[in-house]
Amino acid sequence: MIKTVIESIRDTLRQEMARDERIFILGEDVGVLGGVFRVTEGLYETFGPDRLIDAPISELAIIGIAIGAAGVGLRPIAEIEFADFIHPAFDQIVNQAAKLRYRTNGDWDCPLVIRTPYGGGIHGALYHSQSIEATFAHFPGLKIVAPATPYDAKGLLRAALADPDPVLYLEHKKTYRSIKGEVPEEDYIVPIGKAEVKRQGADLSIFAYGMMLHESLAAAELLAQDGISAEVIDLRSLLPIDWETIFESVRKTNRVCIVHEDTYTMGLGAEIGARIAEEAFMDLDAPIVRVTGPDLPGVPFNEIGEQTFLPNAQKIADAARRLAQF
Amino acid sequence: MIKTVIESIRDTLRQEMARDERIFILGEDVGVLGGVFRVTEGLYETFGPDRLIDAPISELAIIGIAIGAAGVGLRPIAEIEFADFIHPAFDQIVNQAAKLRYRTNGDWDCPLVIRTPYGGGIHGALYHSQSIEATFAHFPGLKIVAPATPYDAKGLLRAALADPDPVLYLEHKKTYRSIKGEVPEEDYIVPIGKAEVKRQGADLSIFAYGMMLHESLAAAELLAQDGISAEVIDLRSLLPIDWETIFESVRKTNRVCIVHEDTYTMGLGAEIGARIAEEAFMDLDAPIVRVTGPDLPGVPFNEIGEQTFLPNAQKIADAARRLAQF
Amino acid sequence: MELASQLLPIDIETLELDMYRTMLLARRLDERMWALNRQGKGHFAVPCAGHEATGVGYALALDPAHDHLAPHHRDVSALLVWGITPRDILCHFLGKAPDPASGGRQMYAHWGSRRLRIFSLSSVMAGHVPHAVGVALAAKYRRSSIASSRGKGDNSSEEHSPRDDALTVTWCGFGDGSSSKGDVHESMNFAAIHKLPIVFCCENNGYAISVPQKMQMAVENVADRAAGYGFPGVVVDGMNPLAVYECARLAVERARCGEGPTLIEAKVYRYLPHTSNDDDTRYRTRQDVEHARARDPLKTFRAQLYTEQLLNAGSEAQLERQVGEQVEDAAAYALAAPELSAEDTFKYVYG
Amino acid sequence: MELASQLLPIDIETLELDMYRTMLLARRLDERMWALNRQGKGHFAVPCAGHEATGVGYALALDPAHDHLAPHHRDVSALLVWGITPRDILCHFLGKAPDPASGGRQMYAHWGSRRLRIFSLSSVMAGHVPHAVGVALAAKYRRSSIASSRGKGDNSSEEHSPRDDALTVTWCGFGDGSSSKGDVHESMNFAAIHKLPIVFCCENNGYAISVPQKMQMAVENVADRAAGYGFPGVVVDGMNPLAVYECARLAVERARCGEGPTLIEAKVYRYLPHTSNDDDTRYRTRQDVEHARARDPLKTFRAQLYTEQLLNAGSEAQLERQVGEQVEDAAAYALAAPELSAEDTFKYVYG
Ligand SMILES: Cc1ncc(C[n+]2csc(CCOP(=O)(O)OP(=O)(O)O)c2C)c(N)n1
Ligand SMILES: Cc1ncc(C[n+]2csc(CCOP(=O)(O)OP(=O)(O)O)c2C)c(N)n1
Ligand SMILES: [Mg+2]
Ligand SMILES: [Mg+2]
Repeated sequence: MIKTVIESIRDTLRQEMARDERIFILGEDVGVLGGVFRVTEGLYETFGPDRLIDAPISELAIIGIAIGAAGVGLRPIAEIEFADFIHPAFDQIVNQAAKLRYRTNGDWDCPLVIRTPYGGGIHGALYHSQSIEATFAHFPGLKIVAPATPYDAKGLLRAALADPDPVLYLEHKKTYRSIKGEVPEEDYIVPIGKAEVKRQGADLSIFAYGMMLHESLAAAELLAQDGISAEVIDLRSLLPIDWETIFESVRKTNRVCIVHEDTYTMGLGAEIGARIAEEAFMDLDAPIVRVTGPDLPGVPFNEIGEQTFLPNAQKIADAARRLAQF
Repeated sequence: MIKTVIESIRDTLRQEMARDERIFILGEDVGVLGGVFRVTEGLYETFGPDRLIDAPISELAIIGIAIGAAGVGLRPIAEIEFADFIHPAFDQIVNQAAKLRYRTNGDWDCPLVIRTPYGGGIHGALYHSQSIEATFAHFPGLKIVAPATPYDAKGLLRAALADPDPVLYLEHKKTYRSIKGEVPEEDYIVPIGKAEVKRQGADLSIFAYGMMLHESLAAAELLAQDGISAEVIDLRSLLPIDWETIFESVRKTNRVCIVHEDTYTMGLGAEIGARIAEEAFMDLDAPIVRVTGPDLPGVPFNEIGEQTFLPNAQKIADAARRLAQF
Repeated sequence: MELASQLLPIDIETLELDMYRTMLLARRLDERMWALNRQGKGHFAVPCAGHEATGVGYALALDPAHDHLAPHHRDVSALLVWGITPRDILCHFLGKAPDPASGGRQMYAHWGSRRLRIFSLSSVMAGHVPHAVGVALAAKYRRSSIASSRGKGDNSSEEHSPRDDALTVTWCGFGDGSSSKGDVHESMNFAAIHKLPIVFCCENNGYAISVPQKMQMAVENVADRAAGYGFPGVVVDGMNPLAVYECARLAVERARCGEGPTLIEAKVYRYLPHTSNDDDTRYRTRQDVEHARARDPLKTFRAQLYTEQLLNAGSEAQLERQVGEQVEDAAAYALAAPELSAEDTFKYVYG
Repeated sequence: MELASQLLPIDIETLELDMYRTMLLARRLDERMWALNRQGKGHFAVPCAGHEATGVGYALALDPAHDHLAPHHRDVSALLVWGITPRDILCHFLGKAPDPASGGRQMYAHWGSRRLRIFSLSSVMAGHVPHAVGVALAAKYRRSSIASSRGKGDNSSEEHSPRDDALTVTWCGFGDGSSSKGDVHESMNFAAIHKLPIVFCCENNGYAISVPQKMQMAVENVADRAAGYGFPGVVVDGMNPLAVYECARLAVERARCGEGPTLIEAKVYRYLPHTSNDDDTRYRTRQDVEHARARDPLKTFRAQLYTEQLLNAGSEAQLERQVGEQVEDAAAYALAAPELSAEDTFKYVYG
């Protein structure tokens, strides 16, 4: 069935909640309202207030309480209304959830899913546009996924809910309604830790995820018109990253273009670039290229500012063209 | 005069507070006790309770209040007792301090210094050993310095206090009493954004900071015994990083070894490695090497665990030897 | 805006007319922005309708020439008292370059002005509360620490309040929803320990977006929390500007004299959806909203002014005309104002 | 430890002797660890001296077979009641591999045991408070959500409390210092909204390391904050195990019946420095400490047991001998226990 990303997430939540009574959703406006983006629309009517808990504005407590419940065997889904507001819960995520298993020598665990909409492009300005993946990718013990398609939205959500560790499930809010695709009715899982080659190519590799996957695919079309064959890889899983698939592509194309919406310095492209320079150095024929948001404190509200900030197909194609010609 | 790192910080605080009445220190146990590490020892007796404010356990408020005071023209120094406990204030640092100038189009500013002891090696386990620089290096609007010597401790602290922007001043707690050096009495500044070549070398470049600078210098001695000439560079300033000095060294040695105590994935070595692979690629004769803490959620308390975690001169020398032979 | 009543002693009639005029202007601006948003101009509106009496009541109780604001996002009426103009507001709303709060960088309702001592707001609920405490700490610090050594060093950034022994006061507004955040707890606790010159004001409109008060807290009054920190907590009818004014004056005076914080809880109602992205029909009935209209300060205070013969059909029509002109001028100005340029987007990361 | 008194109805004499024996064991373990630390064995000691009566009082008021603990770091006596052994404690102290809390990974006083339902502690003050609320939420959730559909699906992880209609209770301890953190505010507020089966206990020893209560808060009692959340707050003499026990029983019963949280504030004193790294002579006089010795539960409760003829010179000597043997056994065991290995250092990052 063809669904949008938001429909795929919603339907998967519904199915999994029906199947597993240990799952509940805790977050601001998730119940009666059905979420500010309507991801949880209709679930309250089915599952009631015990399983869709409208939380006060207490991000720290939302995550901390979910950690406690996960520790004793429930399967909480903590929703942070916008990724930009996950920071008050930073301590709970990185000092508690990510470290619980390790610090107890494997005695306790934390099977927690944190869902949150991230990314720009909807006039959300500095505080409704942030990309948070790179910040959290620094913390062993956590896992991070960022589906770009309705298919992966389901498969990765099911994988996250089945995972014994805390998983940050990032929903690019621009994809919610703009990206449609086939979503099989049957059960399947997209394993955490596996990237996917979305488009085969010979001349260079573009590594992207989230909304930037779609911009990268559009860029590959533009490049094809110029006779440049770009391989496009959807990372999907950002912690851990599928290095195998990345290195395989580098061995083939010998040219690397990393794309993300997040700022340049210490964005996820830093780790990808460094790791390639460390482990696939001999396969490189050209400097690594990163196409990212600029090093600014945030995405401006004004549309010109916003478009100036965000990478897009054109900007990616321009950089990739220079890379191909190197 | 020969001083330890801790004496240098303490004396500089005293001098600057005497000179500028806008400076005050806000933090847990900074007053009567003189700090859990005694950094502020004796200052309470001189400057009194208005300027050494013993705060309740409220990291969020310590930073947030300092932001407010900085905004209206004071020069607060917010002390976080251990870097590991900065996370409850994460939102205030990255969403508020780092963004205040940009979000107001330059109208407001935030001349705030956040001092905090970080790093391992004193049996502090998961929560008294953390390295936090990489996490914060992702946020434009912030600056980060990490002096490794008593000289730089003074020069960078004075630079931080004179800076119009929020500066995270990281004190490696292992250096406090173990590292001694000359500290001139007269006023000087070590500019934020400038690295320093600590040892000239021809065969490879080691980039380090904090306690790992000293381990790297010791490694360079070991390497010299094997006839390998290592250049050792103290980054000192971690945001912004002095790319000029880095690239110059890479042009000379063509081999890069990045050292930090922080975990591997998304540690600061990621940005350094990626940037070199991007902008100094043609100067590289070998893959980039990172010698770092392993991807574990924390440093264990047990000494064997702690030593297993931490890089040291031996581990650095081993990796550098392999790099030199590549 | 001229507000004769800001000068003490207060002429009650002038005060009431000032209040009404400002509330009316805030309401009409609100309506104009909502309409613009529905026409596809301005991506984001944050209505203030229902909060006007609180804003005007407290702002008039402060000293806009010296005191500091860290306002709630719905405090348009207070900002008008404080010196923010309708043009400023519309430029901010449309994200245009002359927006004094952010130069078009922030979404609407993220107030700020260094010149006017309005501490910049982010979107993070309650994130500004510790800043307000820091501003209040600075006021006390300056008096105790710097004032004690006048003549020494650089005092250029120092401020003087009109009475030499008095402290500048910081007003910190936030919503019922925001009161749940740890920021508020840590801030109030600190302000209490140091008896800082600050007034906390919770504008309780009963909702955090869709989440009703009973899902946000198990108590009826946020004000009851003040006792746990060691300062007074007061509940006031936030739909009555005079009641807010009086209550605020007491709290401000207390703060000014160094007696420490007060928590005022103003019971208000939000007549429109949370923002232009919200659909409030999903979580409250139209009857509820209509029922609350009985308390609408624009209605009740107008009736009072009629009764007191401070307003009549003629003067009201004139007032509406004046206000309407201000609103149209502001809209026209802002619509024609320049956008943030690509070049300027890169400015002001560091100083 | 056998604690006959854990079975209801309570035999008061057995209870008192249990309490004293456990407090004594906690104190002697404390002393042994302090001595070891001063000999250079064990890098980090966290004294419990002064907190023993509170720990033993509350632990005996709970049901160690079903209830959950998220203890304060000084709750050695409670942990002994709960099933943590002296050997466990010493292995944890020395960071040895058999340490059940962390396998030698965490510093001392970072308690935890999944088997015993003791939620793992980090060093982050108050960071465990929301976890405790989450555990309490799970208890209520299981009853309302899963219990309502018994037979369906996988209920393997489900728990049953002894009384079918009763809730398992979570006890959450923290210090006066920790009460300042936003975590506590957000947690208490949430627990109140949902009437969760939890008891919050602030063990107020008057200091957060060196920072005295008056620099931490402007109120006398942390318990006074409970009213602001909508549940009872009680102050109890934390040096009197029976007083704590009674007060805890009421709160536990309230929680068990679904009536929601209670905040108990136990007034205690910490006789030793904050930790082995602290020098308390810098912030409190020896007279202050000596003065507080008058309240020492090991002294006052011992006197009470003598008066009640539950203890005499002979039985006391026997008790000291037994306790001393336990302590020496634990120390010998832990000193000889294996270290964390380099290989094991890499385990348990993910499941
Ligand atoms: C920390 C944080 N969490 C969530 C949000 C999303 N959000 C924006 S406004 C709002 C409700 C605010 O409610 P309240 O404080 O009562 O103010 P009101 O808008 O009702 O006047 C929420 C949840 C946010 N901005 N910040
Ligand atoms: C968030 C945080 N900030 C600071 C510290 C450092 N620290 C460790 S214990 C402590 C004092 C704790 O005081 P309290 O809660 O009263 O417990 P007590 O040790 O007095 O029993 C502090 C400040 C910490 N562990 N966590
Ligand atoms: Mg509200
Ligand atoms: Mg204490």
